[in-house]
Amino acid sequence: MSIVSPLVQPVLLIALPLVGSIMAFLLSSRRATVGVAVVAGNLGLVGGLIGRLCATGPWQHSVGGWGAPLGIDLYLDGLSATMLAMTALVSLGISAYSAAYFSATAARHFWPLWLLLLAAMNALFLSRDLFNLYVTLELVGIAAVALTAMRGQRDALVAAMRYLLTTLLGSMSYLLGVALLYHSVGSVDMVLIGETPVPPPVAAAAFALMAVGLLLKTALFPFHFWLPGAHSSASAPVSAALSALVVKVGFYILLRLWIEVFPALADEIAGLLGFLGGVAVLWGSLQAILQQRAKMLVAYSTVAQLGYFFLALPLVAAGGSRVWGAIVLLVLAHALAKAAMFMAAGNLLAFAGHDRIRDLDRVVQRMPLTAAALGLAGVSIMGLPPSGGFSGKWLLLQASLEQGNWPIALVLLLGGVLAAVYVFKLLEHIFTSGTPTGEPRAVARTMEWAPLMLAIGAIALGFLTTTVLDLLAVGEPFVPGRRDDY
Amino acid sequence: MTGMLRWAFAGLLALLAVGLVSVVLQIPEIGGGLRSQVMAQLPESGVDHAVTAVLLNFRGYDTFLELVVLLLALFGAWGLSDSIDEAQLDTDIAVLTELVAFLVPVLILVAAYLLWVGAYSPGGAFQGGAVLAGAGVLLSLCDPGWRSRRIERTAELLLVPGVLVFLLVGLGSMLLGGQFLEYPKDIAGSLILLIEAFAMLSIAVTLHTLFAGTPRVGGDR
Amino acid sequence: MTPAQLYALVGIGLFFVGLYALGVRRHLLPRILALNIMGSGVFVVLVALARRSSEVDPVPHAMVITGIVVAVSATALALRLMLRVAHATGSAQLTDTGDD
Amino acid sequence: MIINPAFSATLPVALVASSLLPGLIIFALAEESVRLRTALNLLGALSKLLLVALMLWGVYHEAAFETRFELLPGLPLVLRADALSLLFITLSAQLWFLTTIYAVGYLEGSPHRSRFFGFFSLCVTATVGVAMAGNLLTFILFYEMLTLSTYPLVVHRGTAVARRAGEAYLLYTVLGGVLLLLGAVWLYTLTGTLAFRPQGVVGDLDARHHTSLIIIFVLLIGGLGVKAALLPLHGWLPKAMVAPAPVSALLHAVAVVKAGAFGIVRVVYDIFGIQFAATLGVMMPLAWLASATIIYGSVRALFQDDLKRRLAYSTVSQVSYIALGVALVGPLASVGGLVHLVHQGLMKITLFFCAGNLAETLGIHKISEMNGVARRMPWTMTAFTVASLGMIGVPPIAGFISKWYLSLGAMEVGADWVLLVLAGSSALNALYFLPILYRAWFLEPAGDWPQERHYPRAETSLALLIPPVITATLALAAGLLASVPASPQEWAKLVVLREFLDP
Amino acid sequence: MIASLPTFHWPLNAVLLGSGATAGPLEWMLLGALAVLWLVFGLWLLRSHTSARRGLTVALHAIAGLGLAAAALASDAALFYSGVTLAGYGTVALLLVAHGPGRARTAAVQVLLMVLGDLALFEILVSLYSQAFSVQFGDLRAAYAVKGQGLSLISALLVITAGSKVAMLLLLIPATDRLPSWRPGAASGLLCVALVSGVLPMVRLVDPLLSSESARYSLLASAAAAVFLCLLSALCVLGKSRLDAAVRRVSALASLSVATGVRGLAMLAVARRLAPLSSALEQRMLSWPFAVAAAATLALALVLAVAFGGLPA
Repeated sequence: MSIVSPLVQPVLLIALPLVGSIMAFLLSSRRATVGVAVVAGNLGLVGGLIGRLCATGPWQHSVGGWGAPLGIDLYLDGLSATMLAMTALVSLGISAYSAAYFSATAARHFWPLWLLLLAAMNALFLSRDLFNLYVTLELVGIAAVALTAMRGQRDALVAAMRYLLTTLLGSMSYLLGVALLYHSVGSVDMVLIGETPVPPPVAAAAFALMAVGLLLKTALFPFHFWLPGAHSSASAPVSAALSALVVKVGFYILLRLWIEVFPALADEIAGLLGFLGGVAVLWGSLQAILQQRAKMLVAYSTVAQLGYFFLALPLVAAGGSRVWGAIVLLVLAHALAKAAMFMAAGNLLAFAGHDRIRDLDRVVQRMPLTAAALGLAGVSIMGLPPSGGFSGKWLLLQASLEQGNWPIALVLLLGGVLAAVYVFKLLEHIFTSGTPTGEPRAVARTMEWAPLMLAIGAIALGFLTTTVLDLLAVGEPFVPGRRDDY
Repeated sequence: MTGMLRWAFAGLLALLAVGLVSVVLQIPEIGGGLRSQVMAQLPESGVDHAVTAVLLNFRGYDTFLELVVLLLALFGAWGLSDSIDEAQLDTDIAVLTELVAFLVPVLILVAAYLLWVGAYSPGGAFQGGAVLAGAGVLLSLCDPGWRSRRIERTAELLLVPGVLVFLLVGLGSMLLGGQFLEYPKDIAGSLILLIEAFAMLSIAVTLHTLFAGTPRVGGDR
Repeated sequence: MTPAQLYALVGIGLFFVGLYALGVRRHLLPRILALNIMGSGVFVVLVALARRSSEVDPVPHAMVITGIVVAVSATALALRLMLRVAHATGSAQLTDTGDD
Repeated sequence: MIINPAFSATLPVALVASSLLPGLIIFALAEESVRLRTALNLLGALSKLLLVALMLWGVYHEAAFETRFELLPGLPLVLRADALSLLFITLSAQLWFLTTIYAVGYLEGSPHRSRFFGFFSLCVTATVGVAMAGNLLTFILFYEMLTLSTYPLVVHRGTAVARRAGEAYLLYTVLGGVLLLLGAVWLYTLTGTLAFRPQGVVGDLDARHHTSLIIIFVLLIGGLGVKAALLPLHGWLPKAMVAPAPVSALLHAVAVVKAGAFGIVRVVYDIFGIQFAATLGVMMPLAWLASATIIYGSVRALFQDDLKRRLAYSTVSQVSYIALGVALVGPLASVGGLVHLVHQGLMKITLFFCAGNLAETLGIHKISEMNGVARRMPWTMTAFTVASLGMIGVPPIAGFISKWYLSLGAMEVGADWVLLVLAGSSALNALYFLPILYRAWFLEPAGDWPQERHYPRAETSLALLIPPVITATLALAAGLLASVPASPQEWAKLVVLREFLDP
Repeated sequence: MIASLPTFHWPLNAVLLGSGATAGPLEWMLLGALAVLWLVFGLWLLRSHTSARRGLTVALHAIAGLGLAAAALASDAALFYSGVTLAGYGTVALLLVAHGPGRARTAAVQVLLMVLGDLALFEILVSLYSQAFSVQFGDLRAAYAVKGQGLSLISALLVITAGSKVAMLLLLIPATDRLPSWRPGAASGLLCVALVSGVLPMVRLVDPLLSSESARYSLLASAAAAVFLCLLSALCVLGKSRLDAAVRRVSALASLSVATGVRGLAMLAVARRLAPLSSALEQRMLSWPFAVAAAATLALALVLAVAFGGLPA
């Protein structure tokens, strides 16, 4: 640890955005500048951390110097580093976009909340303490709701309200689970709990409560009811953040619980979750195909894509860390691609003043960059090569065939086809020849480049697959029971 | 939801409840959880009251984030603040005015006491802050002048110190070679008091702003 | 069954009462309150079980205090949001029922 | 032969880049900058030709060109140049060059040209990638890239018809892609490799896998058959003819259809190994399917009055010659199939160029409008005549060589019924091509043309006239000089030699 | 002295499937005959109609002539087949130019016959090649000797080839009174085609002297086939009303033309067969007058054919 500069500290991932948010709150101008600078700094930090991680392996920070079980441990391994990197990258794109997107008044409200959300997510990915995770979950949830409601339109407010009720309900259920666990183990540190024997019924109940809570936040079918409304009615960058990052948070915790705390239990419900995931893929895709508004389509596509993460769970028991790797790949690919898609859709909306797919002909072909972003992001969503989406799907398909699990394989493929249908339902309007009508509003260049860059990232991920998998393997996050290596 | 469904829902929940109850009864006895460790480390913590020690030292990180949540809620409310017309209150009620004139100083005293006593027995920043906020709410209810821009501008400056001081202390302790929020043993107590003091102020102002008034803060001058 | 456990059961009861109300009520204010009740239930469970043995475990108390602050903040935002919804839609209810 | 390894590793990449980079730059160009765009296009095309020549020379002397990049764990992205891939690359490189010239002339002054040429270059990039793919993963990667980069060209006109055609194209190709993906992954789970190797990679699997291997074969061929327009999967091809003429040329001769056929060859030769595939008993059904497609396509073509539509159905028929040649397990038949890969390309691109010329210059789209058109456009119609006679199999035009070897191959393996199929299709070809020639040459023009445009220098603009003349000449040369070294025929023989006779 | 005519051999390895051309006495004579007929054809074409399409006419005439020459000289199947098809398509095209659209149906049937013949020929060559693995006529002939004994498929195909080509010629007859004045030229053109692509294959493949049983039988059979095909074609071309008339002419002309072919070829055959016996004999036999006589017979046969065929019904 001595070899790396002391400046590269995980805590700074929380401190920096927090300070930035407070500055954005107190400043009377230049909020965007501060915001972008802070997010860029955040990305730099994450880069440094990853470098250190690869150099010195996984790495722990006991806040207050007490250490578990008394204190709280921050823990950084390949998995958390990957999630942090994802957050940093996507949020940089979103920030660049937002800098041009928001009016001065809206920016006043946006930046503090947004930077705080970033801090919260960083804190969450670093934490290994179940109760601390509850606090960070609440932070993320409240920030997300506030950002959704910020737009102030009727639909946004209603959606935000439903979102808030749902996420609070989820937190309560999660917290009750934590309570049961604490009182039967005497610690809220994941690892300790994982190592301590818990009476099966208690463990089951606790896991069920926590899982339900997290699934509510992750909007797995049939808990997706709140998602399309919220994600489609929020303002574009917020939608991007919600769809790309916020929903992943719950899944990340679930994943950690799965591996660290309840491996045995989890494999028993894997079948159920896999089934729900499959339904989510098909149902979400069909809904997306039926939508008439671009943002709604993209939102339902999120429902479908989230399904993939769960669809693959039945494979992990036998497939082990390779399947986990594939799932995380899909998470990353979806984050990049979906953020790009929502921002591109936002451009259409800003450009045309509406996002009715039917009438988009005259719009898209005059925004080549946005069109390109849509296209490239679509490639990854459809799971066509080369893209992160493809790599993930390939690995999953491989695992499912090796295990002879045909239903999963078929859902994977079918989902790809349906995705192609709804993606091209949007894309085919790029090529229709229409004469410009009405007076379109100009869209800032950064608002066109930001999504394009993220989309390119989603494609590039296809070429970085092995790199990502290697990073992910640092500290063997997917092997329960390894702990002694830091 | 129709009646039928309600009954079904209720029945389902009842079932779940029973199941959960049976689970709770099966939770093993683990001898006071972390009490022994807390007690063992209490002398190191800089305060004498276990809860406060946990709150501000052992799990200080949670408390730090808790302050952030408060701040966040404020930001959120602030983002929603435009165009809600405040209820016009009838403020010239003699009794109320008298009562407030009597209560507010008392409340402030109580708050200060709570903050101080937190180190030895139940109490602390949040309790103090809540009381303080209550005082503020009372004032704003009956004294329109209380909600003048001037006061709000000062209030706004009091929103952030709670978090900032906490953060600075934490980072400072890292500069001194420790971990985040690892107070140097000898000055731990005073640091905690410092943190709590600012926390209390911020909590009070935040709660007050959240519940009693539309925050018109944040650089829109 | 010890008194502590009894309290815990009460907590569970609160949790589910809250959940029922959340599911059944349409108006937002009761729903927000319902969430608070659920929260209180959880807190009761936390604190009650901390008292099972003779000496008290302080950590849950700290957690509860933190939890309360979080809950308070969330409630504050929820109420604020409710006002806006009521202001925008003219009724403090969610237009279309989709949840639970 | 010894060559510098660094060089041998960079050459394939350079080959891909030579069309990729211009394409990407062109996307960024403004609509007006015609000069720069054209320059970039031609630059890319020429450099590609040079590189191909270099590679031909190298491979002919048994040099290896290979580039690897770890794409998925254990599954690298491999670009390799062997005899077979060069057969395809050479064709597409040449035809791309000509098609570019043609397209520049054809699209003069029409909207969205930067977009068009951008995707145009991507399309060829994908084709080169398909040709050089060293394993099935790489193949799939570029195969899908081909789908995506062709779609914008198919719907380029942006009309409702074009959009429907695009939808049909996507529907078929995406489903095909799914089959291909499933087959590939399944294969990988069985063999642990997807590399293309002579005599295949699945031969040593034990017998209990054979049923799954058969299913995999069906999946793969199904996926490839979509682009190769095998019988039940051909529906998109005639619809797609709404696209501009250069695109049809790409679809039918340079890229798409060829990629499918080429893929079939690869799968049969280098995944299953032709002998093993024969022992699996999957080749005869393939041969029947191909034959059915040959006859069906020709019969459908008979009844089309729309010129491009007739040509499209003729493609459906002609491309299956390639599959047929491969499916009749035997060296001579394989030579026939492989050489037809090139010959069909040369002849069919000529036909589409000419059809485009008629449409551009005289506004002629239907055969019934072609009376006496040869008097107005003798050069175009001469090229057309040569190509269509070649399609019929009239020597000394290229088509004859293909049919010659196919028939020989059929006799060699004792599948005499194939002779009937070939004879029948030749007769049908004559039936639907000769009337066109008759109208064009021997009938009096009926009044003036639908929309005639006059060009100062020749019967039509030179950019439109020269490419078909060249391709027609090439088609003639490929037949007449079939036995000169490195002619398509000789090269195909080389491929077959390495496939059948190498250990 | 025809025998003293030099024998050339041009190897054309790069061309087609590695071919070559040989010009020996037989070829020279054949060329001579063809040249005469082709010239007649050409003159007739030029004289016979408007100069509007003269360029096209000349071009086609040259191409088809080239084809004839190639076919006559070819020492391998591929080149031969190329020549045959070129000549065939060229001639039909020329006739179309000459007749104009009015003869579309006749032309169509002729084309059908031609394609049929070409296909049959193609199959013959392919199947022989798959036996001999060489395109040289020498090897193919050997292969035929093996494969083509008795009533084999190949013989049948050979018959069809010859028959269809001859039928193209005969087809002129029933159609004659629709093209009154151009008959001789048209006939001469098609006669070339019939000779080269119908009869020459037999000469090349079966037996240069047409001496063997099978050769003679197949020649007769092809004559029959020609008549049959011709009737068939007549059905396509003519209305029922004039069918019997047509049939009559067809039969007349069929026999006649067959006789023509046989006679001419017989001449050549005799010449060739006796050649090796003794040079002296050969010099006498293959003397100019004899050769002239042969050519004259051909010409006579042509004239007769044309004349009789031309009689109105």
